[in-house]
Amino acid sequence: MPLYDLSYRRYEGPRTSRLRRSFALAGSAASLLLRRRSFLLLLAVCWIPAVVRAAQIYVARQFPGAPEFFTITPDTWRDFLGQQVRFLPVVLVSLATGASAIASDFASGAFTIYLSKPISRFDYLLGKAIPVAAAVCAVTLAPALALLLLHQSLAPDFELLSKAPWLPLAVTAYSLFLALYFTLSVLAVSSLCRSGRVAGAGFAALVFGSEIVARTATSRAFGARRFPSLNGSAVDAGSWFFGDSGAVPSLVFMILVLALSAFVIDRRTRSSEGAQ
Amino acid sequence: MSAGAPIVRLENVSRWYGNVLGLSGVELSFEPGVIALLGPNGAGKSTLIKLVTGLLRPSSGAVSVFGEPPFANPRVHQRLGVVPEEEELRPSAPVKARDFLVYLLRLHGFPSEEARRRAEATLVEVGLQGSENTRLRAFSRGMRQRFRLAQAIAHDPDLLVLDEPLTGLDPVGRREFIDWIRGFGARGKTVLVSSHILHEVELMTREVVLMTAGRILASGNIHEIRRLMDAHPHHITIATPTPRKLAARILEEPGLHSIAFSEEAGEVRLETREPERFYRLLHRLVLEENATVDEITSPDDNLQAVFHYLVGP
Amino acid sequence: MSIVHAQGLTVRYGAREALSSLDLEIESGVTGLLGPNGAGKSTFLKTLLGFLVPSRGRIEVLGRPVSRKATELRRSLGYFPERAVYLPELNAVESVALAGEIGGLSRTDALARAHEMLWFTGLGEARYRPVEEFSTGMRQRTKLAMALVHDPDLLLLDEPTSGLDPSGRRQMLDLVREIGRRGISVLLSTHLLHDVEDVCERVVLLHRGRLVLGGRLSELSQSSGWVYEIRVREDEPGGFRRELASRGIETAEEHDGLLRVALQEPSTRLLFETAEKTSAEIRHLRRFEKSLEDRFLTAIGEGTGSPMRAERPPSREALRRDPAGAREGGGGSPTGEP
Amino acid sequence: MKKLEGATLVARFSLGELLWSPRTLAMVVLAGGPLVLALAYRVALAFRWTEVDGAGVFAVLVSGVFFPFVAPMLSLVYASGVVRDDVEAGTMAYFLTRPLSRSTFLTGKMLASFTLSLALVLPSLVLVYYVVLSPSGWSEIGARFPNLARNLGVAALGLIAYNGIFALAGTVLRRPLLAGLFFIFGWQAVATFVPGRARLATVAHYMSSLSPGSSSAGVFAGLLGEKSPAIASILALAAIAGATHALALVAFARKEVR
Repeated sequence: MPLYDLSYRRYEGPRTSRLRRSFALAGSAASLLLRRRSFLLLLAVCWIPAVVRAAQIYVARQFPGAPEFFTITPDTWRDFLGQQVRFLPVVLVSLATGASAIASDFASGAFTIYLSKPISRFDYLLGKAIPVAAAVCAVTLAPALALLLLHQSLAPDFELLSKAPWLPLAVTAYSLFLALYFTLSVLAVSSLCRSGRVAGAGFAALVFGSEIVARTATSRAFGARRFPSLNGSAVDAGSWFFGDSGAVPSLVFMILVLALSAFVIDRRTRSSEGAQ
Repeated sequence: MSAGAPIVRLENVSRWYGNVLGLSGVELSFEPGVIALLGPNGAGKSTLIKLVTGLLRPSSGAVSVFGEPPFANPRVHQRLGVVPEEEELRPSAPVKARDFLVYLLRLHGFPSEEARRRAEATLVEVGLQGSENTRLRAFSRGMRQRFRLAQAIAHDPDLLVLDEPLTGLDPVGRREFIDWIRGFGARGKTVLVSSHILHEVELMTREVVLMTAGRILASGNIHEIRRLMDAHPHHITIATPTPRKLAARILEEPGLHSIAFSEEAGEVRLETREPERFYRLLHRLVLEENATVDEITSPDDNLQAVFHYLVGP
Repeated sequence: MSIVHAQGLTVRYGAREALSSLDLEIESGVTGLLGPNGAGKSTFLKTLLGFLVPSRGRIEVLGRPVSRKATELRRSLGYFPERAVYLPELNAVESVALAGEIGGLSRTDALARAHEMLWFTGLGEARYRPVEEFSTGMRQRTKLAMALVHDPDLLLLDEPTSGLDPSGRRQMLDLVREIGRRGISVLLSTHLLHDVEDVCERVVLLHRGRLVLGGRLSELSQSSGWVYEIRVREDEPGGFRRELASRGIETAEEHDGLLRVALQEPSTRLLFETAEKTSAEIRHLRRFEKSLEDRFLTAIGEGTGSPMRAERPPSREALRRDPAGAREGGGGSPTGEP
Repeated sequence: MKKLEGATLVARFSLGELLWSPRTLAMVVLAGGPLVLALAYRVALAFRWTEVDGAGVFAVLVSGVFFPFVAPMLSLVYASGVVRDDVEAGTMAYFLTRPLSRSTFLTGKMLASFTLSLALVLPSLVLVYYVVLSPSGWSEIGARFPNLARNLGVAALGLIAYNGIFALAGTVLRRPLLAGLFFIFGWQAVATFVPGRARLATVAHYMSSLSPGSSSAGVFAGLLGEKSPAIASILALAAIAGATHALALVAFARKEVR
């Protein structure tokens, strides 16, 4: 019977690709989130509007004589997605998933550990972004597509889709754009802080603050027709994906925010590389 | 301070953090000089230090420093210098090293001119000359450690309490500060210093307090403590060209616990319960029987061994 | 075999040169990386990892050039940073397994190795506890497991024994020795020279961004002359030393009653005779070897280089100022708050 | 050292620390926000997009932006850090082992946070006032000066109350920032909307009761129905400020800072 050596052993097995390593990072963050009961509760609450919409679709389909309020048009999906932003589900899930993503890695020094491994800065950021984007999609894309399926299974014909064949595409594109926008902006705030709580507070203050400013600017006293805000523009820009070119200014504002966020993240993670 | 009263006294002091034990029934008092506080991690050293520096209050019992309870007591703090446990010293604002030290000195009541003079002199003392205008945030670990020492000594306290003061310092800095601490103690001041690096503690002082699990295991002179530990026979190693012959002569010695020799290594290793007697024999062997002894070493008679025996491996 | 090869390596922080035209060759095995504060040790490690970009010069690790883009090179490196780091919210196994996955191991392999590494570093019992609750010693072990899990060929250790108590320190050094035996090269950066003497085969000493000393440890610490370290127990302190002086033997006092004695011949009998005459007893006698500390101090210009230096290098004179004068001197003495 | 001298020493140093800390940039943006809006109003006026006069705009900005948002946020960010900032920077142990009473130290810290929030809010108010009213000419600026003065007074009184509340939170709680955000956006927003006495437990209510010419715009519009009498409001704010500052001092004197 041999005596086995239980001390340090060299590893001769296969190595995985870089992309798999990013996914490992994302998977770890995701499993931590899904373990948290409060996060699951938040997701459930964020699905309540979808349930209401489902009821609306059901009524509209089962009772053709229902009031106009129940009518289903492509704009129903635009409004649904817009409401998910306006009434905060999207903001809340991005906060819950993204606020501490980079900040706590700076504070705990995990950032140094990750970068000392064979992944690049981009791989790291990808791993951090995936859970946030996935969470945003979980409260936008997923319910919206589910509603589309529900509608189709209840509808007697393909009237809606033949009138607007681009609808699934528009829903997907708008949702993904929202995911990108909120992911990058919350990660940018996170990368500016050294604590998840401060980052969360900062992001919330940005959202509320820009909202207050925008409301004041559009109030009777100022008479501005439009004023960009973090959330308001994201709601407004939805129209563009559903074929209204009037929403271009909002879209431009969002792209500016995206560019600024990307710049901030790049600067912060670059300078922290050596300083840690 | 009144004559004869100890600088620091702990009377039956216990300290709990919720359910977690910090200190339990500690009786201790310090006279001027350098006292080293030793023990494994979690032994209660930092708790004791925080009690003495007035950052914590005892759960029961009484702590007195210069005859007064130290918690939030300006009269005690006036004469106290501390290197606290927190290693981080990173003000969020870009404060310069000199300005921060001047501020701390002014809190001691020094007028601004004098505070400035002292701050600059002290920064030079600790080897930070040229970095006076550097922001504290930008300090490397070694520089930060020097600054931590500077702020503790700048007001020339009567009692210095140092929690791991040498961490992060390079060998030159370590050597200088060990010398400085010894010199400070020799001036009649009191230093309470905790450290894990035992051979450095040996260079500072022979007075130690050994702690474990929130209790005092032993306190006093290290050689005295070793002598009291009868349960552990003294290990002694003799280097000699004639190990077999020497071993044969020692064999009859009463008190001898075990003996081994190696012709190859040219040494005799033995354990004895009566070291005094053995040393006398060894001298006789050299002088009267012409035995050659090249080296006498006792790995036992140092802090490392005492620590090992008392605290465990 | 050379594992690190630097040529004319210059790294700057702003205007300050942390490494200036460093030429350095590090052989495989366990090597101590020494130097005073600010010598450039941490900078050197960060440059090896590609965190810092040299402004001039070349550096090769394991035969491959380092650059910011050399991501795959880091698969062969394990890094143990100086500061306390952990992966937030994860327990020990999860932390080490994640480190392994990012290091390029598949999920199952990473998990298996994580358990293996935690047993190896002695954290077996605690591996399902959150790292945030760990003591300093346990955190250091977790860090080591995270640095090792993807099986690097070169392990970079930055102050691995910092904050550890004596037994924790010994265990950490045992692990380093064991890792070295398994064919992993180790670069150990530390201020504790005793640690280096314990586990390293070679040392390199940096000072002001340059190499000032390097080589095998055994070659660096050599005896010189018939110098002995001796401790005596005597009833009348100083008598032994005076008697030696009267016999023309030079002595110097170290700390804690330890004397350094330069004999003119190899025999130690003279010492015993002196002891007999002054009714002293020799308790410790040892051929003096130049310690690593002496070599260190000499190399950076702080030591005297002589084994018989009368005193340790003078500390900064100002440290011994007169305190009483200083307080009154500047006018205005501080008063306690009423 | 005299208490007063010690407190001013701490306040002076802390003021410098706060002023140069990274968050000040964000706070300047925050305090400057209304100014940007005021400039936007001038642009709108120049292009004749708006008919509303400067006084109305000033009232909107004060009751819609300054009082409900800028003032409490500034106070929160600075005052909630009176204890935690030093704990997190690792500097607390260095201060607490100095011969200076705890109350003196905290008094200085609170003085610094109050001074800084005041120094950001009041000038911003004055500038906004000038920018929106200058098109109406100097006589109008002069005529409405009592209005500005009163708003400045209300802002100062409100800030000192907020300062006490958030300093107390910072001394007692581990996460003062979250609690403070909840207080501002949760409790105050809700309590001022619902009928009943809940609004009496907010600072915003008394501030808007005291503020002259509140307009119906702004987030806290629901409040306008019932105002508290001026004297009662002043007394209430003073009581809040006094009680919270005193409680913070008492709590800190016994606190073990780890």
